[in-house]
Amino acid sequence: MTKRVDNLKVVSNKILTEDFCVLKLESDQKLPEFRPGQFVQVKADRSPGTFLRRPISVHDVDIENNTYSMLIQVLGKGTESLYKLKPGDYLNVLHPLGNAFSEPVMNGKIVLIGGGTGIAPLLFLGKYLKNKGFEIEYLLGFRNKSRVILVDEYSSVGKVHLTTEDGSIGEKGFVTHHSVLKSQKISMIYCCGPDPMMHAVADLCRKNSIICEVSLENLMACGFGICLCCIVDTTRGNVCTCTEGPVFNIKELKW
Amino acid sequence: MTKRVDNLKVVSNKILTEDFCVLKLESDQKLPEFRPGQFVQVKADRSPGTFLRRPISVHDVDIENNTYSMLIQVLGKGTESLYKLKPGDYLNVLHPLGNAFSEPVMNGKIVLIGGGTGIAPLLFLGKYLKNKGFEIEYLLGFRNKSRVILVDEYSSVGKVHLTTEDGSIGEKGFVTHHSVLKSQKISMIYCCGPDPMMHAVADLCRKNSIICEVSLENLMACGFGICLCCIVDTTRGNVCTCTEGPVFNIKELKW
Amino acid sequence: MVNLKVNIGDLCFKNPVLTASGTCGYGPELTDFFDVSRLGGIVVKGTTIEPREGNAYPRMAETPAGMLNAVGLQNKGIDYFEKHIYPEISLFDTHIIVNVNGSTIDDYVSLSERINRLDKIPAIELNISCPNVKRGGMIFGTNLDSARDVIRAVRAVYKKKLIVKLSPNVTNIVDFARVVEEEGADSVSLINTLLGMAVDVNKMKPVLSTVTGGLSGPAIKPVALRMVWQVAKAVKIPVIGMGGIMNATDAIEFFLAGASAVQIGTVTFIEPDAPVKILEGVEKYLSEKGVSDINEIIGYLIKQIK
Amino acid sequence: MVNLKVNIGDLCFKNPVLTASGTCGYGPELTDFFDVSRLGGIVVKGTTIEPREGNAYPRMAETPAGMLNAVGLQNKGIDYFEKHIYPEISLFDTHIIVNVNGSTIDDYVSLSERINRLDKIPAIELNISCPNVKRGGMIFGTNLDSARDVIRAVRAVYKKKLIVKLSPNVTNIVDFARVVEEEGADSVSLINTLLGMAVDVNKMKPVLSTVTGGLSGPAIKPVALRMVWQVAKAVKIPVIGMGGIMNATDAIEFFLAGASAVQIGTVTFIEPDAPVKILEGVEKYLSEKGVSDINEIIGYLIKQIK
Ligand SMILES: Cc1cc2nc3c(=O)[nH]c(=O)nc-3n(C[C@H](O)[C@H](O)[C@H](O)COP(=O)(O)OP(=O)(O)OC[C@H]3O[C@@H](n4cnc5c(N)ncnc54)[C@H](O)[C@@H]3O)c2cc1C
Ligand SMILES: Cc1cc2nc3c(=O)[nH]c(=O)nc-3n(C[C@H](O)[C@H](O)[C@H](O)COP(=O)(O)OP(=O)(O)OC[C@H]3O[C@@H](n4cnc5c(N)ncnc54)[C@H](O)[C@@H]3O)c2cc1C
Ligand SMILES: Cc1cc2nc3c(=O)[nH]c(=O)nc-3n(C[C@H](O)[C@H](O)[C@H](O)COP(=O)(O)O)c2cc1C
Ligand SMILES: Cc1cc2nc3c(=O)[nH]c(=O)nc-3n(C[C@H](O)[C@H](O)[C@H](O)COP(=O)(O)O)c2cc1C
Ligand code: FES
Ligand code: FES
Repeated sequence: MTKRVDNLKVVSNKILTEDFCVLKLESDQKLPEFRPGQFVQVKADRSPGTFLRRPISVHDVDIENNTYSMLIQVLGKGTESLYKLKPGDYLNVLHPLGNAFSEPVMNGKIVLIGGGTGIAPLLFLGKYLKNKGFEIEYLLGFRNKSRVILVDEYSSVGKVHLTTEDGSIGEKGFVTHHSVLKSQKISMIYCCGPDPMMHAVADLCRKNSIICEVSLENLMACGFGICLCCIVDTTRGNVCTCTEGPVFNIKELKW
Repeated sequence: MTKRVDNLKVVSNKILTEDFCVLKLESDQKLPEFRPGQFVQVKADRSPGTFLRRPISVHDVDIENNTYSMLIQVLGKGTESLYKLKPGDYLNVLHPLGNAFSEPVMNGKIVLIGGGTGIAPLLFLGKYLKNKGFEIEYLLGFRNKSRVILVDEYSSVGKVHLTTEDGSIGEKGFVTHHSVLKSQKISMIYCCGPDPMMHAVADLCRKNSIICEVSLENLMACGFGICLCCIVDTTRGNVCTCTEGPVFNIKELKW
Repeated sequence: MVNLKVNIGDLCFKNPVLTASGTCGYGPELTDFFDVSRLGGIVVKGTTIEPREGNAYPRMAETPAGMLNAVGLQNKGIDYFEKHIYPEISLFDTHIIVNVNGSTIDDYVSLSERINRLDKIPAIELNISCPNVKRGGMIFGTNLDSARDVIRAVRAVYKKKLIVKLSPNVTNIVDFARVVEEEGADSVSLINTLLGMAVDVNKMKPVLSTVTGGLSGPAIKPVALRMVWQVAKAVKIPVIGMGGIMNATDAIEFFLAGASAVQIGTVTFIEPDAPVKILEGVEKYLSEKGVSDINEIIGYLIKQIK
Repeated sequence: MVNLKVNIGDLCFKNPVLTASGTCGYGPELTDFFDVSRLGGIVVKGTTIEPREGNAYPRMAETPAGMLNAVGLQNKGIDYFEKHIYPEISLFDTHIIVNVNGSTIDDYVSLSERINRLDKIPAIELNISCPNVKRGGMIFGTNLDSARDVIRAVRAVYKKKLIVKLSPNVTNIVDFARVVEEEGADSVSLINTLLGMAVDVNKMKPVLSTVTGGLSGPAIKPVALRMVWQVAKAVKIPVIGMGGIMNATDAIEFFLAGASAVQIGTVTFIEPDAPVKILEGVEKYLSEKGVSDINEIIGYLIKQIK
């Protein structure tokens, strides 16, 4: 797929919480084809002091309307400026970037595990898999009830299980302790979230011989393979997360 | 007068031409008292890459409504971001800065000469002098007819004479060649405009023993006397334009 | 309550936030915006024996996240300072430090002797790093032997706290810091500005009258932090860090890297109350982190990385 | 029609806009965005004899108007380059220049010999300025004797155009440029990155795995321009300028200051088509100014200021 730079128009900016929002963007040219797991590099140029682009996952794609959306969590100045965008504003993006999640090869339960902003790519992935005839379930972890977002959206794609650190909704504790991971035979797990969560999920999968793909959020300068800053140590040596990833099978990772 | 930093709200932004606009700003605190000739330092923080504040003259003051206005000419990235401000936006300013024009001491004709964006401080000055009972006339120079702005506003304060470089309106040529400067006895000239214009006006005043004050637009970093970057060579040595000026009697200047 | 007191030898600063020379005037220029007596110290404008007019206009250029200046030590000289400025600023309840400059070693020595006599000045900052003068300044600060000579000569006559301010325009900043320590100075401050240049492509000429000038502001912060870290690892005297500090977070980066105090420079041009805002921010950070004494985080990275 | 051709000795570049090493991959990575054959040249990634994994993650930190990197010469080595990369990139209709690195003089020499045999590589850029490796790199570029030794050794075996890339982390850049010229190199390129550092105040540790890294981007442009100007005044061989060039205006500043060509670095991470946009902008500037040959403005400031 050819990568390119586009000026996208903000169709809507749905504020979810004081630090989460969903931006819907449209292009006046035909959008490139996106695969689940891919990301884009966004220019946060309304934020003085933001120099590099910011990597953001493709959260949802609407081919018919030539739009796609991003789930943004405000972390610093760049994401803050994205949070403040209004319909009609423009956003300069470099897309599409990265590899994609692979299709499940074995039969059995498929679980998509997400934590915090890591749930972003899993909506697109879930819809894609459902479309291909796979049945999926979500296991989403949040800090507490007030930080739970988008359950309705994800529920329309697959059953949603929740954990919160304080047990204010769903099961209490970390995702890896959720009963759904014990009750049934799981063949494949897709995971995106904070590093400790992905490590815990990877350990669990290794122990139980579950195929597992994780999506990494390494610091990136370019996003398309020319700076070599985003590397992760794999069985093949250091590779770029932005071109060989962000999705990796845990077998490859030297975690 | 105590200097301070304020967040002003944009009441209106009147677009005059493709590179000139008038911003009207209000404060939720009582504005400081401004004297004609003073300026403010504006933070153009919507413009990535603009590091320092930008000096802008006080163009007009409305004490009753607690507002003042700025006449902006787009020159580079900072002024461009000011041009794009919309009602409701906020602008961070440091004010009031600089000295002020002095009152005319002799009887006789008083002419306020401005060129391009240099006309900015002369509206406030004209209104102030008129209020004090002085009769003034304006001599405003522009490149050509399409660049002539705000004649109605200035006409309400004093008679307006125009020159354009191509003669498309008013007299053709530079301000110093305008007939009004020859016809009558002039006692005092106030001038603000491009350097060559101020030099020509100063020469003419020296030759004809006219008292003359000019307002300089030196490059400034701070605007309140701590960086020593904005100096001009005077009979007293190098002095700061931002504190000892921007208004100087030409007698002091070593031009 | 967080302890913010830091020491240079037996000279105690009530907190580690100072203004940087040439970016705060003499102090009174800032009193409209905040009470300068709240700061740990004020390092006043570069001072010379004789009055100086400085360089010709234009003296500054905006650059990406920074600025170039070519002021060139414009000041009214020590006589004027002593007579007209000193009486006023010695009333501030904070340490006043004079930034000492000269073209020759004799200049530095006579000025230091003069200032040694001023009761209310507990320290001088020996500026061997000004890039904007033809003679003296950076020439002393970029040659180890000259640096040693001038420091030694001043140390011999100046009895209070001697801080030496280094130029970043050198291959090995640690060598210079070691000379400062060896010659018995009490503290080293860094960095002065990086030598830079700007060109006006429309006029097809340099922006500055002097062609080159000193680069300051956030652009230079990574270089400043690196040098503070290198120097703090190498010498035992306290290090005063500066270069591009815009907010409390930046200041804390310097403390962690090894600075016992920081100086606030260019940001004051944009936010006149920045020094006091930074002071407040540092205090807030420490209490949020549960650190009761700033000295616990000074050089934290050095202890951590061996 | 404006002439954009510039020369390094008898090697003619169709225009003076090149990509900078380590910021453009090998060229093919950019073909989605523009036709790289339009550029004057492509300086490929830093290459070593043996394959290298580079430094541990994290390798980068954003800084005000710039970034720090600590890549550390990750590359697959000369064998892989010769077999898999060279055949593909030698098809580009532009000069391919290899950025040559090593830990020892022998490394540099053997690599240069190998590359001397590659027909479609008309020049190498000897990188004695990488700040991100423990051995070699900047150590050669910050010591005059070592610099001389490595340049002399490489010059003895490398018969095509030899460009030497200098480190800005030195007291006197002109001394190094003179050595480059004296040892018979054909051109000098500068600047490589400034040594810098960033600290994460929340984690209370350095951002980079290597603590320090190389600062690039617009933040360093004033320093780069100053050094290009100093060097261009001092040597007769052509100077290739780089450091923080973001747009055509920046590039023109370098030409006016004395650069015969420019390299486009960090900006390509943000705007992948920046090199070609800059080329177009330079051409536009020249025709608007009525300049028919780029060589007329190269070093214009040097002729103007005596
Ligand atoms: C492939 C990929 C996909 C991503 N998808 C999304 C997404 O869909 N939605 C979303 O909101 N975010 C996503 N992120 C993370 C997002 O890129 C960062 O949050 C963003 O760059 C932070 O920029 P900022 O200017 O707001 O924060 P900054 O001011 O740059 O940083 C604020 C703090 O966050 C830390 N930080 C910044 N970036 C990262 C990172 N990548 N990992 C860990 N810590 C970081 C910094 O060290 C700093 O402490 C993704 C990242 C990657 C690599
Ligand atoms: C006391 C004072 C009062 C002023 N009043 C007004 C006013 O009322 N309205 C108004 O529009 N402007 C006024 N100016 C000028 C205004 O400050 C500059 O136009 C502005 O700073 C340019 O910023 P920028 O980011 O748009 O341009 P930049 O991108 O910074 O510069 C664009 C180009 O303009 C040149 N330039 C920038 N500033 C100046 C300057 N001060 N003098 C000459 N050339 C300059 C630069 O060298 C550059 O070539 C005043 C300046 C001073 C000192
Ligand atoms: C306009 C200006 C004038 C300066 N004058 C002096 C001076 O007289 N003496 C001195 O030691 N440093 C001087 N400096 C350097 C600052 O004290 C400081 O070392 C430098 O600016 C880096 O800090 P900053 O990035 O926070 O500004 C000056 C800096 C600026 C910007
Ligand atoms: C991520 C990165 C990797 C780099 N790798 C190399 C390299 O391998 N060899 C080299 O000579 N310079 C390398 N450089 C330095 C650049 O070629 C250039 O000299 C420097 O970045 C300044 O230019 P810029 O500010 O335009 O990026 C690298 C720079 C960056 C940012
Ligand atoms: S972010 Fe540049 S190579 Fe991956
Ligand atoms: S602008 Fe700083 S002293 Fe005048």
